[in-house]
Amino acid sequence: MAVAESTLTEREIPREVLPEEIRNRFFPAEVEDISGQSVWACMQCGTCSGSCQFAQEMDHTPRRIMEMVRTGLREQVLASRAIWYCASCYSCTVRCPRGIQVTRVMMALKSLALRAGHVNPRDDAPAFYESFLRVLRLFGRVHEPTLVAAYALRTRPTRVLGMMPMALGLVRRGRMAPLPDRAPGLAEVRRLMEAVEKVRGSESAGAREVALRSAGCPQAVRAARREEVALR
Amino acid sequence: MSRLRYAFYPGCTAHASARDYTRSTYATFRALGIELEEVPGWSCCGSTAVSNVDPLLGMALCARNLALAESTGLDLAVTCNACYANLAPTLEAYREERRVRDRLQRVLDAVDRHLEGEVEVRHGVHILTRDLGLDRVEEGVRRPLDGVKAVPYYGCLLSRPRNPYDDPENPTSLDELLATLGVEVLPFERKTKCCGGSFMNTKEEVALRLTFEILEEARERGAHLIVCACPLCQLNLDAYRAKLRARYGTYHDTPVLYFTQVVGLALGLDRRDLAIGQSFVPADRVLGLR
Amino acid sequence: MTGEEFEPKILGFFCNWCSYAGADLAGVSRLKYPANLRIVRVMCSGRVEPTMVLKAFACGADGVLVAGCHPGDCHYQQGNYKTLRRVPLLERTLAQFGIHPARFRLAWISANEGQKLVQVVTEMVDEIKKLGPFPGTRSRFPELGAAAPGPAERPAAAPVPGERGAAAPAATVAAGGEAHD
Amino acid sequence: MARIGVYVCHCGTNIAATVDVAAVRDFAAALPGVVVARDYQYMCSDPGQDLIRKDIAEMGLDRVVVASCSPRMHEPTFRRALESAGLNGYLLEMANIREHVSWVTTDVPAATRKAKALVAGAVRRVALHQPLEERYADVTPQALVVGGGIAGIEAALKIADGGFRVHLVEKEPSIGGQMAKLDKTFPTLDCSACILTPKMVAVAQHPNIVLHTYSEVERVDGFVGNFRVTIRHKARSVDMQKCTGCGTCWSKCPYTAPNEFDEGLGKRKLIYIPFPQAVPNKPVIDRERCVKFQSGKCGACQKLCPTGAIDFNQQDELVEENFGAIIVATGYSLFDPGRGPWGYGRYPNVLTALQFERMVNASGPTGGHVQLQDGSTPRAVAILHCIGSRDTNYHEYCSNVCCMYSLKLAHLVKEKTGAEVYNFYIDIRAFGKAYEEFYNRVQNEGVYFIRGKGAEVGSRDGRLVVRCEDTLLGKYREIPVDMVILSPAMEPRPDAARISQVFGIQRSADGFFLEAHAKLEPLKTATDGVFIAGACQGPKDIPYSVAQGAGAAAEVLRLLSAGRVTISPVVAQVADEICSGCRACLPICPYHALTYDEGVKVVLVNEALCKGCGTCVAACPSGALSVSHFRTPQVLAQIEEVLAV
Repeated sequence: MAVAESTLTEREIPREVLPEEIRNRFFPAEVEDISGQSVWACMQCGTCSGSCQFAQEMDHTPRRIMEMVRTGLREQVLASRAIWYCASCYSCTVRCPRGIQVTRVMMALKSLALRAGHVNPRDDAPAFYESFLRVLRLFGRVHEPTLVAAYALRTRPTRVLGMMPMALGLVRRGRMAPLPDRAPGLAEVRRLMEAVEKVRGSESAGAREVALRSAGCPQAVRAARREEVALR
Repeated sequence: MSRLRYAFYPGCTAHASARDYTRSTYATFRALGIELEEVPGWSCCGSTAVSNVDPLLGMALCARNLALAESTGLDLAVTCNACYANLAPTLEAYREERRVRDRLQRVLDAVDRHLEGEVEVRHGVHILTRDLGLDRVEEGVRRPLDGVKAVPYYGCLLSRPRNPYDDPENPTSLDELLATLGVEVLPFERKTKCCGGSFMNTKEEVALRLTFEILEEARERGAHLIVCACPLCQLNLDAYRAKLRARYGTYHDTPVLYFTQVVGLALGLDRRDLAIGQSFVPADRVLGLR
Repeated sequence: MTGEEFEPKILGFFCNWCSYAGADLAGVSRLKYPANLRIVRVMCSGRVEPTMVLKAFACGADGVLVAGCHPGDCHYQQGNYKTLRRVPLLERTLAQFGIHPARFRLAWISANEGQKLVQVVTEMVDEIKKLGPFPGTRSRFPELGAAAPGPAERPAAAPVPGERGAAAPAATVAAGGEAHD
Repeated sequence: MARIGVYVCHCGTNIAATVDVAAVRDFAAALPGVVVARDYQYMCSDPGQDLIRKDIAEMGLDRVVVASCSPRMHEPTFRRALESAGLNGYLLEMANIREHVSWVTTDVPAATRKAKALVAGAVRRVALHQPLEERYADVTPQALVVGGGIAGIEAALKIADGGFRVHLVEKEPSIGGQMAKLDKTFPTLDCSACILTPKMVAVAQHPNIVLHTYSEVERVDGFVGNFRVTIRHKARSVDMQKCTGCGTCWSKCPYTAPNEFDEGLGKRKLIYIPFPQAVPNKPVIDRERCVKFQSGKCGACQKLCPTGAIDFNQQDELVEENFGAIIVATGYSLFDPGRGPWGYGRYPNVLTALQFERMVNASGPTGGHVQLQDGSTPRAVAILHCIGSRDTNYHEYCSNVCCMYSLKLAHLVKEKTGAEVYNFYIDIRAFGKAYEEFYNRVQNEGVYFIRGKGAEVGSRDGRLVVRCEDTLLGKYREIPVDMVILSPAMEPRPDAARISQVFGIQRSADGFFLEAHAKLEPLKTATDGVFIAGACQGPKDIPYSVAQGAGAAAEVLRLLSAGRVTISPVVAQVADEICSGCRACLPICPYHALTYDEGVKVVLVNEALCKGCGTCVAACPSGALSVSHFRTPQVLAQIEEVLAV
């Protein structure tokens, strides 16, 4: 095979230097605060990726995601496809030689991605999780048909047709609950949800600042304040 | 004989798509002298979804359920792997991680609930194999299932992230339980591999690949039956055989039952009480019931 | 003592072979812990006499820590077993003197447990700060702001003197807790 | 009134950084009895010690306090300084203001105040010190080496060559340890047996070495220079004098069992020598399995033995010996990878590195042929580094040698089979002499080095498959291979707990034996006269073990050639006039140093046996007992002063 003669001119040869200024030094501390895990302990050995049944679908392997978190590539991580291919099966958590619960880091990243609005259009998982939460808020317990309906509306209404054979199969076997089962403590569950928002809202700035100061990056503390103002 | 009593956490699918699991659980446990009292006012545990939207909310829902169970003074029995993998790690984090405890206490205070951390969470498999004990199960066996070849399917969330009895890499509780019933338990490499869970709704081709690999190994091993312990795994393995044939060209006719159904059969309980026949792939021929 | 915040003085009897070496390891590892501990070296925790512990309290100690090898590790084979036996009796005596149980603690600290020393000292300082200064006798260097005398401390759990068979105070917080470590 | 000199050390910045040394010096100067107080950069240096010597001479000091580092570090140094100036070394007290103050405190005022307190205590205490004369004990001119691996062998040979008698105790039927199992050694690819067996033979033939094989140390009493040791000779059921090692018995024995030496790969008879070059090459009967012992039948070996050496009634034998010094060199054992996700014990053809060493060894079960269980030659072999090492779930430490022997095994597989070889590593640690060059050489032999830990071993289409991430490509990979070799962590021996209690030595957090000082005293232990060498102190390769073996031998030769050892003069004394003969103290002493004299009706102290722990002193109801250098008044004085500041 003749080697294609390079036609790129000097100017077009892509220079690949990581732009240091895009690094968000507050990002690792933010992930640590939510997940309770230290991303700094990772030695990049790849055991998590090697244990992950979904690594082959991911644009970045779990190991590389950890390195991107540490480096502070917040946008790239939160916009990545990889985190939505984590099914929380805990294989990585059990085997990580540094004892990092990688699954909880991934959960933290997904929650940050949703809150930051970085949602990959081609991926239905975010829509499914948010529909799940909406049904939960509605009844306190998840009613499967309502969930499927809400999820279909948020993604592709035609999906309901695809689910029909399954639904009929369940009905025929008496495994379809027609009416939702409202949790007796529904009001309390809703108050709980608000309380969670308040707890995270009130102390998160403080905790993040403490976490950041312990992480020793003053400009990250300033970034946290800017971030806080933006979110409110 | 001290009677075993537990607060029972049914989970959202208990009275819906997993009605057969709940029915067989009550029947089998009652036959073994184990009492289950549903936790009053329980709510959804967040399954594999809520923690991805907000990990703190995921733990808060579980903390409330744990507090409800603790107030009954009984240990908490769970039969769904996903619920178990939310409730047990939340309890452990509540006991061991100061930051988690502080936040959850503030959330529980807001709904005037209190969690001491005394309650223990037990999966149904371990209630039978450890709390009750295999010998007591063996005493109850009336119709040993000799000749039935089965593979135990733990799924990813029974032995992981951690449970007090099984080695995460090579759990044995389900194997031992089935062996006690006279079942010929075949080695099963994928017994803790993930079945895709909620990906069946959001990334179907991935979940189908995983369920196919599991069903394919079961077929190669010559298993008559797959025994599982989670409604999510059961549905994924049982309900999509047509789609699997469309995609991979082979139809797997290996039925998937819950361990409570199989134990119930060995105890001589009636097929209807164990809701056998409500699975998509019929199990009667394999169990010699027709 | 410049700051007005109460800084308790804790006297430590440390056995030369394990606990003193453990304290050295904490130093070599640059672990930080409150400066309230003053260590007196003894060859074995078995050398510590009850009179020495009482002397410490009499001389203004707010807390006393006896640290020795883990049972089975003693350089003299059985020295720490004797300490293990003496401590419950000593605790009962201290209680009868009206000394709160949290002020006396026995800890097994081996030569590689620098981290444990840090934890034990930090716990003791926190607990004793809550209790406040021990109203022992006046110190010989008043100008350096030693502990001022105060009313005899009446810990809630301490039995009324003269009570026969007073069991060791229920709230045996950490004191002796280490005994069956 | 005492004339005390106080010397406060800066220790460069180690103390001066957080302790106001000048303030401590001035505070000390004002203390009662202090005639001079100085501070200096490095008190332990010669100029520092000269300060003390000069002041003793010129100012007639009779007591010295040095406020510096831990007495465990430099008390001997300053004692010698006092003695060289004509002052008894025990008229010294040290205040540990470095490890116990400056290094553990950040707040300067608090650290300075704590330093002042310790100095005040030391000054008040030193005033009550009395001169003490070092005691000497004769050293039994004989050493004990426990463990017949390469470290133990090296130590025994060096001591024996030094002209002293050595007893070498080995638990297995033959010496050689784990090294005897190896095929080649890195980085020179010397054949392990070729460099080890000569040393083993030298041990067997050395006039100064008494070899106890198939034996264990049961009990150790006494102290440095005078250890009394009980050794158990486990019954071999073979009379060592009569047996000529002709081999008739083990060739004729009709029964076999898995050979532990071959790590379970090969078989051995029930009367056996572990490997051909065994030293001594005399067999032992496996009584648990031998049919004669189980059911009384067979006994073929006894009938066929030309010299009648087989003796089924032989019993364990206890031997007592005196030793001046002991070297513990009991080696390591391998982590069992069966618990992990690497398929060990689940799939055939998944071996540990030691099992593969036996397979590739010419005297091994397969005669050196690298083959699968079905006898065929593998086309692709995977070698997984860090199995159980650098892993908080198993062992957090790095086992030091696995990278290098994994490179060696890669070379051997390439050389013997030409198969594709994949090494799964996190970091290649080739730190020693000629190690990196060896790594370079193995790379050039076309071995695939995949930077990513082997996460899981599964099976697919009848072959093994290693699942990992190739982190340099950032890709998940499933590499099909025929054989997997696991490089497991080096672990302490299963009986390490018992050994540490028998010899009175401690274990560090990772379970290996604890050296006196990690950097400066790697071979000494906290117990004088007991030394450690080789992998029992931590994972290490052969050159490192040999160096430690020789080093420990030097420590022993120092003791034995000195002929006597200084023993601490700190012993108990009894004040006859006070002792009421209540004998409360007698059961306290583990060394039986206290005896009751019926005639005089008082207790007597045997100063040779007393170790000076002082436990009896604390128990004496009438205060008749006291222990020099830690007398109650001295300690009470220190307590009072330390709390006064």
